[in-house]
Amino acid sequence: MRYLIVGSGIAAVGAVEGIRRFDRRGEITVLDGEKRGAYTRPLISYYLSDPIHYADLSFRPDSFFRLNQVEMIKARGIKIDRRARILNLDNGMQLAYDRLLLACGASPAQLELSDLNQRWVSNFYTLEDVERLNMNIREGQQAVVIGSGLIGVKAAEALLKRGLRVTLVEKAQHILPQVLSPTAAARLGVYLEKAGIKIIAGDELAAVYPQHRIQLSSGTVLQSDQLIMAVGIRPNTELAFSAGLKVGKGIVADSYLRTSDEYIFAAGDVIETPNLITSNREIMALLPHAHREGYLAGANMSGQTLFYRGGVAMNSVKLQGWSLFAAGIPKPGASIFYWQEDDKYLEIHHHQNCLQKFIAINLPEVAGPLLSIIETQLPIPEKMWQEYVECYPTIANLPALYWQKIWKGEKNDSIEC
Amino acid sequence: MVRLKEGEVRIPSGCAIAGILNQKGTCFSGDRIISCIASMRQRSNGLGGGFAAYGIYPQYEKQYALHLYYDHEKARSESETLLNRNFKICYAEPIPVRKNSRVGEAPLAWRYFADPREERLQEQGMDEEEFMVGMVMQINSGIAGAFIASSGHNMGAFKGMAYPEDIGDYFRLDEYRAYLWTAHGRFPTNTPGWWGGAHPFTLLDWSVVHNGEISSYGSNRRFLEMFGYRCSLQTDTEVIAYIFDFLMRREGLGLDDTVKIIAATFWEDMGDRKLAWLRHRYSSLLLNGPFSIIVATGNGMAAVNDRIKLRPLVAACKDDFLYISSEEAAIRKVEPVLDKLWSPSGGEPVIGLIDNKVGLLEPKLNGVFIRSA
Amino acid sequence: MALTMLAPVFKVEREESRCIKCGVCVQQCANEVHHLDNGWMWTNDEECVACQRCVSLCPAQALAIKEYPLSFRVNSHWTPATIREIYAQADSGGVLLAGMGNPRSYKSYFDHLLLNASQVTNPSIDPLREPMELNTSLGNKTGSSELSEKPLISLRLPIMFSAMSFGSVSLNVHKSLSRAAYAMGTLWNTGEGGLHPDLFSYKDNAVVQVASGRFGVHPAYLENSAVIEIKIGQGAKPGIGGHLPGAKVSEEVARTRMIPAWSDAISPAPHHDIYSIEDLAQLIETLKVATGYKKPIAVKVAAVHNISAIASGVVRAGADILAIDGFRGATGAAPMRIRDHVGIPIEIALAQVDSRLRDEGIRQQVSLVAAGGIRNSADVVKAIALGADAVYIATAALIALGCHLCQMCFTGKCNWGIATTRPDLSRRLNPEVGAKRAQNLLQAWEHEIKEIMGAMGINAIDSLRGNRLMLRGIGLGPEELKILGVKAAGEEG
Amino acid sequence: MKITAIPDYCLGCGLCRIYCAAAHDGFQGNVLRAFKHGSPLPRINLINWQGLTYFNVCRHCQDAPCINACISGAMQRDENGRVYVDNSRCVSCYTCILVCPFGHPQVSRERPGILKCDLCRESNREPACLKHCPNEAIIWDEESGPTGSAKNKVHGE
Repeated sequence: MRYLIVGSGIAAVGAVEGIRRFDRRGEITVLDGEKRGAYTRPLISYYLSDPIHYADLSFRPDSFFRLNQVEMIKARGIKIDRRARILNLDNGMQLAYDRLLLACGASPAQLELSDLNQRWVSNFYTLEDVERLNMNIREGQQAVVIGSGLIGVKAAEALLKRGLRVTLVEKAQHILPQVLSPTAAARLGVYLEKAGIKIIAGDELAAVYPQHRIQLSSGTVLQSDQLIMAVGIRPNTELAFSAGLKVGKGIVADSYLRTSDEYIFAAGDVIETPNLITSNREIMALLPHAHREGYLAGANMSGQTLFYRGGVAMNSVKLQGWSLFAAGIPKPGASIFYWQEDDKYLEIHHHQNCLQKFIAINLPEVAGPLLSIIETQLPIPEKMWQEYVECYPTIANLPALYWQKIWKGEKNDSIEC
Repeated sequence: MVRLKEGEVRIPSGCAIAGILNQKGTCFSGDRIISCIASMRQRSNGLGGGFAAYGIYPQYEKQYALHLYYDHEKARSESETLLNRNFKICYAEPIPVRKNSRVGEAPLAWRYFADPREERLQEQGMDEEEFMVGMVMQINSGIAGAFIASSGHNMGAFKGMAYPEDIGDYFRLDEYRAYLWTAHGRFPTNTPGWWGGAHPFTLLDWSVVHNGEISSYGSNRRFLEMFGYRCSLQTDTEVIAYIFDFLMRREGLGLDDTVKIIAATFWEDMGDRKLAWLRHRYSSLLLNGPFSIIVATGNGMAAVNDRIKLRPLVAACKDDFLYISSEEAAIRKVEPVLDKLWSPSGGEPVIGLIDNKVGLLEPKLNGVFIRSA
Repeated sequence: MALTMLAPVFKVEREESRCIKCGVCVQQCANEVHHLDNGWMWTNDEECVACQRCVSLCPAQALAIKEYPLSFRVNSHWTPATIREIYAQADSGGVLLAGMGNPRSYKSYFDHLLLNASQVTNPSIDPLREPMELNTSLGNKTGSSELSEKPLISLRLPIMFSAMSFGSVSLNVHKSLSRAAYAMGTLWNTGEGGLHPDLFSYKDNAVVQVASGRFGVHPAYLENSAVIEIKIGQGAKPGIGGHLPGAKVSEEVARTRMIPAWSDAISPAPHHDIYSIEDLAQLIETLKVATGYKKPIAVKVAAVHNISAIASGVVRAGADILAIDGFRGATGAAPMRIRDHVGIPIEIALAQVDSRLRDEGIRQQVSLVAAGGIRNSADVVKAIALGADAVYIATAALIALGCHLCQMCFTGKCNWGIATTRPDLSRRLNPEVGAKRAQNLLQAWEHEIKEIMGAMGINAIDSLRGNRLMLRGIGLGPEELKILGVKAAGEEG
Repeated sequence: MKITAIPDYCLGCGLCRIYCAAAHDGFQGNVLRAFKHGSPLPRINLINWQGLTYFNVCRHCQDAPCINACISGAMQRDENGRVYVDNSRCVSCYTCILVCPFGHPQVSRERPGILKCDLCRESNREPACLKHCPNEAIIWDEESGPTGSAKNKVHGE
């Protein structure tokens, strides 16, 4: 069996692990389009904040691909001949495959603005972006970060650490709109402002002028030595689209990570991931999902039939010393329970007997169990959450039903992790 | 120095034993057994020697032949009063002896050929043998200075405090003819000044010569005492004689069962339900500690080692003769060329019977562990 | 209530420089001696019973328990203990309760008996090279052939676990002992608390007790046993019944005993169907009939002054096994005065009974089991040489399981998870561990007994039984020597 | 490879936590040194539930979500199947904490990185908790062989 994997990120690593779990002998070829070799994208903000300390951005040890007998080819795929099962590469090579995995990832989304093409305007997505920034930034400069998703806030933090004055601009009414609730965002906002990050919410970039000036929709004009664009991502679906595969917002893959071509699979940021809670398909560019999708796709390419139910949005980020954990999506009509003490904060959204979303700030111990409760949609009566936030929300105080599931599961080994 | 008598103190000892049997019942002189036991002189220390001879009194075959030792005349008159009350004495005489300078101070030795008085048996409601056992116990423990050396039919024990060959000479055993001889040379670790302590130990037709020390003496003795045996001599050998009497006469067990009681099969090898039962029931009669013994009775002899063979024992055959001895050299001394010679394993008896002679030594054997000719 | 005059008996000493305030002592003490308030550790010494649980578990070795330094003026008649007892009775107006066995300093005859060994004239035996048999059979051995054999129980070694009822001890104790008994080829004893269904699988190693309260006695109980034991009395409290406080009668205990939960379980002093020896004979016969004459029937009596006559009667009443419990036998709860002042030592009783039964010629009809204060393998050997067929151990077994002899069994707050039915406490005895420890104890004693026998030149325990020549008395008077049937050290023979 | 505790015999005494804490961070099992001169953290949680105490510790899952979710490759599995964290690579994103359904990894108080059970791999000895459990309630879980990932069962298959 010849496996061909387009992309060398987390999904590809997962795919190699998935394939090798079931097939020790098949030939695996990975196309690595990165100039610098495979690395893990979330680490770039750490690289920016401390380039020496975080020089190693690899996800697996260097020997990983070698030990798994993977052939690495530095090239990008440009065209798929589905009938002949051949992939044409940008270096002119043609590779035949039995199973093809599209794990081409995503690229930063772009605003429809002119004049973005300036030296002081950069994306914050690849190692190249960050290396360029690293050379350009100077202590004391004014930086404006457009977009306060995870990429935006981590970029803001890194720049702050490097001694820049940072302004964070968010289109929505509060920062981290996908992750936090207004209440939680407000708490975090106050904290970040205190730490030195200026936050402008409910406003967006309207125009970019030369001489390091930008204007926001509200009319505010800001001085900006560095403008960082972090307004989201866009799956790299071109290859799939040109091959005639079904593509929505991302590549459409079924529950076995198979595209509309039975020999072609897709995984990672490039696909539409089913949301476990809503069953909607959406772009969920999250590292744990990418690995899982890659792993299952790899396993299925090797002949297994492992079912992928999808995932929920989840985030964990440490920001200026605060740890934020959040998962799930808010649902209208949900009951919301709050708990806070000092800098600790917990918010629980409960709807129809199930946990829908939680936000935990500086309360790490409960994050894992709460995510697991959301993912498994474990029915827990609302009353229990009420009691939970009324007493001190520790891991030990979690609703008994959760522990029951854990301990009972342990006995018959149905839940290992 | 106060010389302690046997019975007043328990004396451990090492020993030599020997036995010669003619399986056709042909009688032969005591010369051979004396020569045999004399060759194992190093195994004795001059503090005890003795012989049992079967077939020596054909003229009084039906009577009990009582050998008595007296320390003094008073003991004799007391004993004879008692004997006369209980027995019809056919004949009585001092046992003839030959002066031997190596035999020290000797007790008076008498022999009586006697039948128990019928009226006494009826009075006591006992059979003859039970009555005899009672008499032996009574005299041995009741009359000071008197001791019954043997009390069987057509047999006698000759024993004393000297090397066995000197005892043999003293009692003029070269002049007796028997079909079965056993002998004993003793190495006690004390100086008991009394002839009764020497081997063989006898009861009725049983005689026992024994090399060894029975560590289970206390248990064995207390068990036997429950059945009326009085172990007045405090010696292991006495207990062995009583055990044979108890198991084979009173309990009616065969020789194989008896051997399997005194030298029991280890539990881990116990396959047989009957053997297990014997062990359960008679566990207190297990003879524990090192021993080799020769038990003789009117129709043969049996020799057995303790179950882990802590003492020497060899057996040999030549024509009609069965030889048993502590050492091979002693057998070779009297019979240089043998048909067969072997060293029995621990707990494995050697049994020699006289053809066509009925007696207590009734093996009831399955032939597996009998290894005589 | 007015001031109590009872001062604490023990003092908990905490070395502050070692204490790490981990709270293990707080969590472990069922008597609530230790407290941790906002980083401050303090103790309530009054409640301390010196069970040593906290000392054993303290990871910093910061704790020590000492006698409370309370000095009364020296008075050898009115000792501090005597005074305290009076205070306690003046406080409560009640009978003083006590647990475990008689702690007073009566003479221990085991300690005045010495064992024999072989030298030169017969060889000692090396138990590592030669077989060494401790196999023991219990029951009536007077059957006339193997076909008429009476039911006998074979043990791998002559040590059994004595009666301790479920309720007085935790189920985990029973689980530990039953597993150890199974592993070692010996018996354990249910006591009078019934047999928990979980333990039916250990029936071939179980002695089930029929006691005056008849708790838990039903056909399956009698069937699931190796031996049935009628308990007349126990060494710690001859002539006294039992009382398991309602607080210890958990649902499980109640089900096993067939009584209502949380109600007191009272065992009457006598069996109300045994008012004389012939009644005992009837009960023995009844139990034999009920179990098809397939099981030996044991009778357990406490060692009292006329024990030999009682023993003779019990044997003639048909008992196959007679267990005699000496005055050092232990209990979960007994009136202190009874525990400390009633009965006679097992060594004396055993010697007396063995001799008496032999004199009467009925020793073969019965196996004698000695109980009450057997502390080590030398005690076992001495008991067997005095005439026992086997011994029962209970206190030693509990100590193996962790008991520290605090003697407060009756409170139900045993910190070692032994004498309690509280689930949080009984959990502290993992039967896996308990079984292993109890088994280790038996194994160790087995090895030691073999060594001792080997030294004596004996390779079967049968030859030690009643072999009093293997014993010599030391520091005993002529009367005591006579009763024990042993010679004095230095006496020959 | 994992350890577990039998709830029926867990006393809840917490000695496992104490010895765990002392076994790591260079204290080499010396409880006094650890607690008197440091503020060691255990990698074990004891959860009281329905009168029983449960021993909540890393399962060293076959298909460990923490390894798969780790953004920096700090979470790794060694040749014996033990999941451990290489804190020199950890960037404290705490994704492992988020994805562990048992809430096992903890934030390290002293320095960046996380704390998790590594079965005492550094000392190369028997896990300290297992060794010191006074009731032998903590045992190696022999049965949990490579049975695949429950995440598969939960999310896939």
